Amino acid sequence: MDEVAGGFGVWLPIDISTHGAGVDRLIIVLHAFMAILFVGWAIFLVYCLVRFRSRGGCPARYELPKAKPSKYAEIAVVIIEAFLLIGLSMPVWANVKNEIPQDKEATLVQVVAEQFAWNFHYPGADGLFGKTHSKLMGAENPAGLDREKDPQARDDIVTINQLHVPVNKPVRLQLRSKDVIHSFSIPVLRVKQDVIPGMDIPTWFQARQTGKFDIACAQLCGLGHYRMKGQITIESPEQFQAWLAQEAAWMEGKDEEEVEE
Amino acid sequence: MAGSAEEVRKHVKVYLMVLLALAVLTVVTVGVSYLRLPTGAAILVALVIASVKGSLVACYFMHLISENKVIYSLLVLCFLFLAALLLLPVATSNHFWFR
Amino acid sequence: MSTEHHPHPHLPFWRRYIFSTDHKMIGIQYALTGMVFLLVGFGLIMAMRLQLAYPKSTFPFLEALFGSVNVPQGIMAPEFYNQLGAMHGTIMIFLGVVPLMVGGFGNFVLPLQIGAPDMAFPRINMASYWVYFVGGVIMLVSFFVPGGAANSGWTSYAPLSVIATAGQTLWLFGMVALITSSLLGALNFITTVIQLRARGLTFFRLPFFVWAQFVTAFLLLLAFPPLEAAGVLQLMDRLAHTSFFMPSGLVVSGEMQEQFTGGGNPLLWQHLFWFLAHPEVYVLILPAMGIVAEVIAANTRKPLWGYNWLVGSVIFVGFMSFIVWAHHMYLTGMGTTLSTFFQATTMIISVPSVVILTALVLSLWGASIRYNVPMLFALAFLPMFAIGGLTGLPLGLTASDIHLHDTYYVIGHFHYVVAPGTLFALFAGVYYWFPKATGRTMNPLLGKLHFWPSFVLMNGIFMPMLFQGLGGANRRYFDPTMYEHTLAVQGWSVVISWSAWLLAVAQIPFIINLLVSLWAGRKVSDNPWQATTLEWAAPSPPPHGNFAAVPTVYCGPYEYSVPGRVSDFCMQHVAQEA
Amino acid sequence: MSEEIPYTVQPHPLTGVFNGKMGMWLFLASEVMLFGALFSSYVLLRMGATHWPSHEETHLNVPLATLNTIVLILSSVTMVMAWASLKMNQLERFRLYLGGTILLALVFLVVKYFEYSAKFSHDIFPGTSTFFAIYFTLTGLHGLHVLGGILVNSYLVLPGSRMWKTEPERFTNRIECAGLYWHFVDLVWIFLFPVLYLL
Repeated sequence: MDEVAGGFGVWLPIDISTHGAGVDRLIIVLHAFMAILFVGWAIFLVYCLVRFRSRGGCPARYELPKAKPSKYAEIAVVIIEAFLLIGLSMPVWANVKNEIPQDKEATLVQVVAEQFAWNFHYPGADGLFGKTHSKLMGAENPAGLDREKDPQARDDIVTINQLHVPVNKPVRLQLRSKDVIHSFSIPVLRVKQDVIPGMDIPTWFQARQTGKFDIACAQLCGLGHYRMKGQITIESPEQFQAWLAQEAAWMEGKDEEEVEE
Repeated sequence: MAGSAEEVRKHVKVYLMVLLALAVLTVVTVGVSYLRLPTGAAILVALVIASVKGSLVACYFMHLISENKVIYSLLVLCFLFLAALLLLPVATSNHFWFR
Repeated sequence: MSTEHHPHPHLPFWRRYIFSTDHKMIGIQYALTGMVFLLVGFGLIMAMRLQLAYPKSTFPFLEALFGSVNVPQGIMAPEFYNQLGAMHGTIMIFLGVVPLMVGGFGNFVLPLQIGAPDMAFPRINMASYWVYFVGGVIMLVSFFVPGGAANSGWTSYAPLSVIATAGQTLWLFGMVALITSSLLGALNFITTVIQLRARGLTFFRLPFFVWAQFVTAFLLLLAFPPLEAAGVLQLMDRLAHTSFFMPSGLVVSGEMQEQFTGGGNPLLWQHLFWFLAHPEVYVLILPAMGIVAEVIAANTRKPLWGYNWLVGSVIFVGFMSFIVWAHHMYLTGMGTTLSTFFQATTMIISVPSVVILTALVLSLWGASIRYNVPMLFALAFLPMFAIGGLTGLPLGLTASDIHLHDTYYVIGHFHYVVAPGTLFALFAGVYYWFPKATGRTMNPLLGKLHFWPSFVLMNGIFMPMLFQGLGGANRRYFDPTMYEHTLAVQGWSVVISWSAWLLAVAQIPFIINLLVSLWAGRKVSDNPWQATTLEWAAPSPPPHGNFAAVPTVYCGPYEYSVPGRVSDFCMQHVAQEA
Repeated sequence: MSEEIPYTVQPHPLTGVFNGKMGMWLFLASEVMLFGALFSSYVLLRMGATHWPSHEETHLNVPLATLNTIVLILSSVTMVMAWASLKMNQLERFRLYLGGTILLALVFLVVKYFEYSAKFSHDIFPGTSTFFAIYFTLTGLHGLHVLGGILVNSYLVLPGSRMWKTEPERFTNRIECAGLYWHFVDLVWIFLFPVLYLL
């Protein structure tokens, strides 16, 4: 058998997003709370198991313990859960869901998921997205753009599995699916959002570091679910602009080629 | 629930009256549908009439009007869960941008 | 079966053992069929674990086993992996655990515990088993149709499931059969508990197991029909090309899906599915708690702590389980209002679980604990269920769910609840009630040989899954080595797989014990555990009609070590002098 | 041995119902959830739809459906009368009424057949639109329930009624349970009719 070198990680991957700290804080606090609860409870359990084992001349007691401490413990659990919910979970969720950056301040990308690839659709120089048409979608035209008739679509940039974003700037993604449910996930950015056909779901993040990272699909989407892999390149705003220009030039080159043919 | 044959005879009259009421309500609900009320009002009227008709069937034909407590409790339970089930359309209303 | 007491002495073989209407025989049929399906489901996951531990390797023996269509050149096809995954879940839940828990233990024990001669509707009971059997056959047959079995996960999310291969249609038909079977069973259980309790057996003298089954039956009765509705709708989508779950403008592999007019909603399936499937989780766990409570009470020799709290909690859990379903759907684009509601209900439903667990542990205080095999399994249930419950918290809160959703953390969490949780309770139940069913006891040494390795290996399987999940490793991946974050925790996969295979080995003593004890087990009295509830008042094995004389109940279910009595247990049907 | 299951015929002294009735009501509760789920799906899909056809657009035959409603209501009345006849010890009248129920149910299905075939002949199928998907699914499922009722009632009117001679009370109970089911089928239609045909 060919061994695959695999690690034995036990904790969260690195976090390079601005909102991820809130997610991680909740996970850390929760696990500390769970550990304390479980260890305390387990000590009591083991103590009971040893002390109250069946022994000759020591019958069981019919009376039940008053168990005031357990009542206090239960009340404490309720209070802590309420705190976790209101204090730690809801603010992060509200931040993720309600403070979606507006068009002007964010880099906008439309994500079109399909079996088994991520298509990234940038508005191009005019800053406007061309209309997408289901009928035009195909291998050559994954986003279904009508570059001939739609002026807004002409300069749009579409890449497959390659997402480039600037660092330290909010990025807003509009998630759509062509076929089945997918889930757009970038673990290091603490981003995960289902992509549901028929819906247009926004998600956003702001990266704190440059680098190349994996994009994964987190919802079973068919036989190629495991290899629906994309790559996010987080780079400086200058590099990002240069990449956009390069993509635009390449698109133009492709168009000219078609004309020559 | 009816016990003796005497009581049952009285019931028969009630059944015929319920039949009459159901027939009238059916005609009414069809008639109202031709009035072209605004959608909201039309739904309300139709569902109210249907509920009245349904209650008549349940109360008299299914004898719910004189049923035992255990059946009532079962139905109350069932309707609680039905209420949860009817929350379902509401549960999608809070989703983002449905096309 | 011992030879002295046949359940129906005057009936021919096929009426006695195959188309029997006796609740005990139906219970045993359910239990045995359920166990076979548990083994099948376990077999599927062992093949999957091979792929997960050694994703780049070839396994010619798998090809020999599953055929070259599914495992070409010794390499598992990803679509076959998905079939295994979907069917593992389906078989374990709907064909293994629920039939064993409710159909098996419920049928066998419940009428005995309430002092009834049989279930209220014996023939419906028989129908329930046979409809279940047909459902199981349909599920197994689906492996052999073109394209194989269902491969869209046990959750069968649309649109994937709607455009899936023919196996999905059989899956839906199988589910309709299983749902029908559960409905027939549930209405039978409820009627039996309400109508056939022995004289003096008031609701608050019922053993906790009966309460758990009673609430479970309501969950089955009222939560399954919405899934049946969803199944009908999905069948319509697949067979009549309606668009209940299909939105407009779908393009699959570059092809417009013209046959669907669109206008449907994929989330409708999820809502209907989880409306069933969350109560279903409690269907899996409540009867397990019931068994554990029975075993603990008998082996601590003292009353359960907080009987009223236990009963109240079970009822409360039952109610709440109907309004938490959307916590499985936080990432479907849900806004803050709705998610707050479902987070709150999820936190609330954790409270009665804490109460039940606390009550069971407090029951140990001041006890005289007998460490026999059923007690070992029942005690192991407690910490395992505690881990399962606690790990539910990060998944029930939206912010942490962003990172943990659809990762191995989820798998670890619910398996802690149902595998070392529910399954251990099942084993406890088998060892505990085996003497009642056969008049013989299972071998305690083999039992301990079964318990200790199982206990260690279960944790060897599921604890690393929690680590993998924290690392962000996605579930349902055919090849877990493709991503940086999955590779970082891939080492655990090997540990998990070996634990799983060894766990299979650890079940051998159990299977031997079960089969050999049928004929060679030590013969025991009618009440070998010196327990108080009514099933122990019947002969072992109980004859048709169960009790020699209709029992009357005089006291609560757990009157152990009552001060001033000679014996340390007072059976419910024995009148005590004032 | 106490092999007899108690309360199969006589009502339980505390709950006041016999087992069969309890079972039937539980079954109906699950049916409420089944049709409730479908109704809920209907509301959800209608709320999400950009356009919902009015009953002029769907060309459903309202007079025919009204007739069917009346037919089903009548069959409910004959059903309850069949039970009442048994209570008054009149087996022949019982047969007449239950036969009437079956006949009316058959009329309902025949009318349904004409409704369906009219749609099919205009190339309207369940896949045509969301409305027709719901229309065919709901009426089809209801139709299956009607069919089930016909089968049960047919058994009870002829071979099943032999029980009247040996156990009259038990037989009357059976008719009561069959009636509960039948009235429920009627009740479902009472809701389906306005929802599908009038709104």
